[in-house]
Amino acid sequence: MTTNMITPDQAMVDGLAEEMRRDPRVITFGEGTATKHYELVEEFGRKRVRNTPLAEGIIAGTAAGAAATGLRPVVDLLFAPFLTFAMEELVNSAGKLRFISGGQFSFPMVAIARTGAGWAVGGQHNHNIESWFVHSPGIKVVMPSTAADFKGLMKSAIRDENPVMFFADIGLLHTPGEVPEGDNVVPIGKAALRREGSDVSLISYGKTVGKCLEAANLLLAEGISAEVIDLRSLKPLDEAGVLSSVLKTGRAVVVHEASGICGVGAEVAAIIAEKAFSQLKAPVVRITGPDAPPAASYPLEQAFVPQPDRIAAAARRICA
Amino acid sequence: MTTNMITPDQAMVDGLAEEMRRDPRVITFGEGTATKHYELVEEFGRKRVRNTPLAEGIIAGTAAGAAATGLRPVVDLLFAPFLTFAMEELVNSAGKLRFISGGQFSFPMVAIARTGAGWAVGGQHNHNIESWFVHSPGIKVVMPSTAADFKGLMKSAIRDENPVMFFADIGLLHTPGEVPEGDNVVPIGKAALRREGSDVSLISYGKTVGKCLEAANLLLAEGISAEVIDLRSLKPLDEAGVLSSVLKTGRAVVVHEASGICGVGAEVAAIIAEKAFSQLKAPVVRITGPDAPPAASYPLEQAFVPQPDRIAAAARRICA
Amino acid sequence: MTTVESIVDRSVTQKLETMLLIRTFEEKSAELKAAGHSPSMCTSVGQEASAVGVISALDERDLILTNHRSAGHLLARGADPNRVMAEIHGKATGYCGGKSGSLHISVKEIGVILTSTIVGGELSLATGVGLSLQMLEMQGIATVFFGDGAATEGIFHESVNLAAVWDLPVLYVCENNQWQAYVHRKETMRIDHISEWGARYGIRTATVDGNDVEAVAAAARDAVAYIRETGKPFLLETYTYRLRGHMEPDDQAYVDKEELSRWRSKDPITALERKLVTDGVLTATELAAMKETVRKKVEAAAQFAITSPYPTLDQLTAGVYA
Amino acid sequence: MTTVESIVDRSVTQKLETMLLIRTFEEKSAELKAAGHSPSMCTSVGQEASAVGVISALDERDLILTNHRSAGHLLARGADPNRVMAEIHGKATGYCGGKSGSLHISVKEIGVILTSTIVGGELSLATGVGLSLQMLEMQGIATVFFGDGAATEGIFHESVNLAAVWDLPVLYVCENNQWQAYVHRKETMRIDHISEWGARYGIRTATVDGNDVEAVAAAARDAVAYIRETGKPFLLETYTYRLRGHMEPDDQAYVDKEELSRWRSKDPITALERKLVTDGVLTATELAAMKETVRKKVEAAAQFAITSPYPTLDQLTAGVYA
Ligand SMILES: Cc1ncc(C[n+]2csc(CCOP(=O)(O)OP(=O)(O)O)c2C)c(N)n1
Ligand SMILES: Cc1ncc(C[n+]2csc(CCOP(=O)(O)OP(=O)(O)O)c2C)c(N)n1
Ligand SMILES: [Mg+2]
Ligand SMILES: [Mg+2]
Repeated sequence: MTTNMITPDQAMVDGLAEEMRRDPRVITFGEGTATKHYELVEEFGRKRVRNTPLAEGIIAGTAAGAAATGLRPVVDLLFAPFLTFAMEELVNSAGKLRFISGGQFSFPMVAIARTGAGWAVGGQHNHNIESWFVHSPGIKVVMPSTAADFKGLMKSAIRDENPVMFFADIGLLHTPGEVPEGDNVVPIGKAALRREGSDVSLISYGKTVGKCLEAANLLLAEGISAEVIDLRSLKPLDEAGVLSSVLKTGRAVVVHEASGICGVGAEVAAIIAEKAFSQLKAPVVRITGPDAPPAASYPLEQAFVPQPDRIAAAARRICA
Repeated sequence: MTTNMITPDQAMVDGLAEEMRRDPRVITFGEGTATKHYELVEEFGRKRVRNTPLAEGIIAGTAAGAAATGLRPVVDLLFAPFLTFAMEELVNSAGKLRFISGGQFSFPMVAIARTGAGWAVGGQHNHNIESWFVHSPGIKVVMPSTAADFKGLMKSAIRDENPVMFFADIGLLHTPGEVPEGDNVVPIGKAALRREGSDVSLISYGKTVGKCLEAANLLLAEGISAEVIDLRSLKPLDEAGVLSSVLKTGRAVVVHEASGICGVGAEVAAIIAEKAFSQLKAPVVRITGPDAPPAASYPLEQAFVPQPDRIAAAARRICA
Repeated sequence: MTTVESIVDRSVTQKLETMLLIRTFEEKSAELKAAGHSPSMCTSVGQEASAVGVISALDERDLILTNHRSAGHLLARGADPNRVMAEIHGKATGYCGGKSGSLHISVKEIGVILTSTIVGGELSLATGVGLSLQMLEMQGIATVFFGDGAATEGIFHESVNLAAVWDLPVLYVCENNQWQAYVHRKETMRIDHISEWGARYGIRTATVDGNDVEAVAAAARDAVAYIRETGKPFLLETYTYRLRGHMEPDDQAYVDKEELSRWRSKDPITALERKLVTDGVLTATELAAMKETVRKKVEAAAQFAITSPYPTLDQLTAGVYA
Repeated sequence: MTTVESIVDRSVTQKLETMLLIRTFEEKSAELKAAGHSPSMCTSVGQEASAVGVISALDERDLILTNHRSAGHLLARGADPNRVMAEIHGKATGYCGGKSGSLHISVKEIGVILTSTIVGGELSLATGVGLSLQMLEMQGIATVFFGDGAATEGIFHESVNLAAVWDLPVLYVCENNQWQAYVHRKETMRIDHISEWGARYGIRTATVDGNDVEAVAAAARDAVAYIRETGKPFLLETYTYRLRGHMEPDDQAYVDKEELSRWRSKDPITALERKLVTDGVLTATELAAMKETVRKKVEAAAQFAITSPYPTLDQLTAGVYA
């Protein structure tokens, strides 16, 4: 398979463009979508690629209403904290009205939001709230860590019959990575084994997958063999994938940038504590962002993110 | 201490009224507040007790702006799903602007929301999203289970210098309970031991505390001694209280009505799995509402809530 | 499948019969609630002319979005009273299998879709429905019913503005019934007519006496014709009054007695009955027969709802995901 | 403590100097960003007359809320350029200890409070500030700066409506700069003036040439006088243009060249300089000296920011809770 070096930012757009080519019902809109992706306007026209007023609530609501009546909207809500203006539409409408209506409607739509350290613009542009959506019924949630997955998960998300929240880690967006050519669809609900190991499972998603891989290198030098699991789909969560790794290693460090309390890592740790209990050789440890807004200041923003040394230290502790 | 039998619904209002008497900066407003609590209007006047337009965002935002500039607002946002219209103001402003501004402002305010099974009006009035706020920095979260705590936590919440989310379980609101007379303040951050036991800890909050107490009775008949912990404050979470119980019993069942995935129970289970690991005799089990919107239909609504038999069965399983 | 055309007779006597059906149905619901048969629900007593008038102007291809106060819209569109009543009771035979209950009943087969009980929820979805109608060239228009209270939510501003900017075929129908649960409209805005707000988005608007079914029907026909011709949105305000309380039961102790009795005297049903009998369109006997027909339908619906089974427990998580 | 009165000189030459300070400061910021010294930030180049004109009409007791495009408001109110620049650079010496960065700088000691970079965030908080001013009888008024884009957020509707209903002493200042990040205002609304939206809430409004500092100041003084007298809100629209891009760097490739050059020719600073020199208020030498003073201040601020330390790592979680 041929691969190209593409940024995740571009990979998302490529995935979207391919799906728009494939299915005329796919449309996209957002605050600046038509300006920033003028190439899409040129290919698909101003009806399918639109700028919107500055109003996240109605952008999400319009997507939900359109999804239920025959279109497949992809909306860009820019930064995760702006989702706070669209929670009603995403959670109460897109997430619940399928069930509440007794299955009369479906909501095949995708909402994109950027999040995480990388821009040093502070806590109202950077807030990792993916766990809110994981906690909410009827919604799927993905958060890729590789350029290939940005594209492949975007394609799956667009084809899914359910609303999918697509979280894009800002820190990853502009570093090119390998993307296979062609119709490469990455299934939602399947974790990726990024590195095999036998002593401890490092389970993560988003930019901290890379930090785990670095930590695994540090650990290897000390004779500790770490496995790295990239969840990439946060809902559905690949419980079987997580458990099979932990059943093998007997130890788990769960890592993410989002605050720990009630984060996705809490869920992963709780699943492991319940379902792999008898195989566990050590406590399940979480290494996460603190319970604080991320500061804009560059060193503080970076320190917010779990770094390889912290992850390695945690693994070392439970492997001792 | 003299006690009176008072409904939690009334206990909240009594707590509010006492604080309004104590501190002229305390004001209250919401959609129908002045109509429904006309006695407060009569005592404190129309300036301190207000009806509002139907607009949760500005209700919460006004509370935040007022809190930062000298008032202590208590706002009633009615039902938890309506909070989706106020997430920006609660999370990005009240929760974060203290930190972001370098500590220049504080947000002493309380936002009330009802939640949980009890009215059979379906998934857009009943959605237990307390974990969203527990996950968000700068906010405190309480959810009482007794009439006395409804009053005592309301008083603490109003005196707190931070924004406090006050979740009121609809299923409890109209059953009178004992409330001590006088200025009874229940501290935020302290769990309550509702029943002592030695074999297993049942850890819960809201209406499922009562279900745990019933389960404990069922278990007693079989010779299993269950301890029941009522978290009542979800943030800060009384980690020491939880751990001291589990270190004693060696077993934990975490119970709540909210959906399990990324719920408060996931956090509690993860804490136990990490910090009480060596003392644990069995997996930490969660018994929670399903990952679905609650249906309106009465039997389905009731079945959504963890019932004593399910809780007892889980405890039995891990005590076997 | 029930079709809309098979149900919607647009004659004035049919309109009266539908209004009577709504009134009788809702009073029965309230009675059943009081007797402990169902959870609490909202009625639209006093607002029947608005529902029937607007919906009489729509075609089969049009789609309707409504809210917590929906029984009138559903019945006017031809929904089966049995299944609406069963849904209010949370029964498996209800349109949503009992999952909705009274507050978010949708009936896709007759084009009543995406009902939300979040005040403003319907407004947030209507633009999307309008977009589908526009892009998929489905011809129909999206009609969204909302209250004066919903107009104070920010999403009203966002919705109407987007429909205006994108020229979406949406008929915004504001049922200005003077109340927002327990708050009088006048406590929430400095204007009297939601159409004043509508006009500021650069769209056409009108306000009509919401208690006069023929006036409502005429205004709605004009609005619908305009939307079909131009593809642009229109905001129609039906000025009316909520004669019963917000949610059952409600003693209306907080309601100004004088205001209430003034509006009671403008009851849209009594007014129309009187007119049709006076004008000789309907004899007193025919009217009595009509009422009896309606009463029987509603009794049957009540029986159907009461005797229907609740959903089975496997429905707890069925249909969350597609 | 810096006081407002010690800083705010309301003469026209002082206004020019402040406008020059803002322009020079922001161009320097952009330059430092381009050189990799700081993260990205927004400038208000072209809008200086709006900031300076409005703020010149305020007193020490008044409170100001602003947004992502705030350097002008901060400097016009007398904030220390060193500390603003340091904050943009995320340094410990910044007004928020580096936690804010450029986007949410508040300076409580001069009454610039609760800055939010969520578009509409400032609008949601302003009513609460107005409520405190009203209830605590603090005399001042709350002045909130927001963009034309913020006016399309639902919270604009909710905020102005509540201020109108509760008679809150809030001066809403919409800086209508024709752009909303990468979207032209005309793509987002069917009207030209945000004051048209303001008026429908039953409050007083005005639109003023936002590039004429004396006109803005006069309009703001009238608005402020009205608010002080009545306690009621007022919406003032300053019609202007964003001459640089949205956020640094921005090549403005998406901007209509003709429109941009038309507005460039209306640059508020060149116009005022020309006028003051022509009218003999200022000599060319005095103007040059003024520019030099400003340049030095800005250079000093840049040095201060660059050489200031970053916050220590204990600040990662300090001050989240009171
Ligand atoms: C977002 C939201 N806030 C509050 C409520 C509670 N509530 C239900 S109906 C209602 C009043 C609605 O008033 P209006 O929009 O005028 O409609 P009406 O009930 O008068 O038909 C309220 C406050 C809700 N369902 N959703
Ligand atoms: C809720 C929200 N949506 C989007 C953004 C991203 N954003 C920042 S500034 C801006 C444009 C704002 O336009 P306007 O309100 O006119 O203010 P201006 O920048 O023109 O001063 C956008 C879209 C944001 N910060 N917050
Ligand atoms: Mg109403
Ligand atoms: Mg603008």
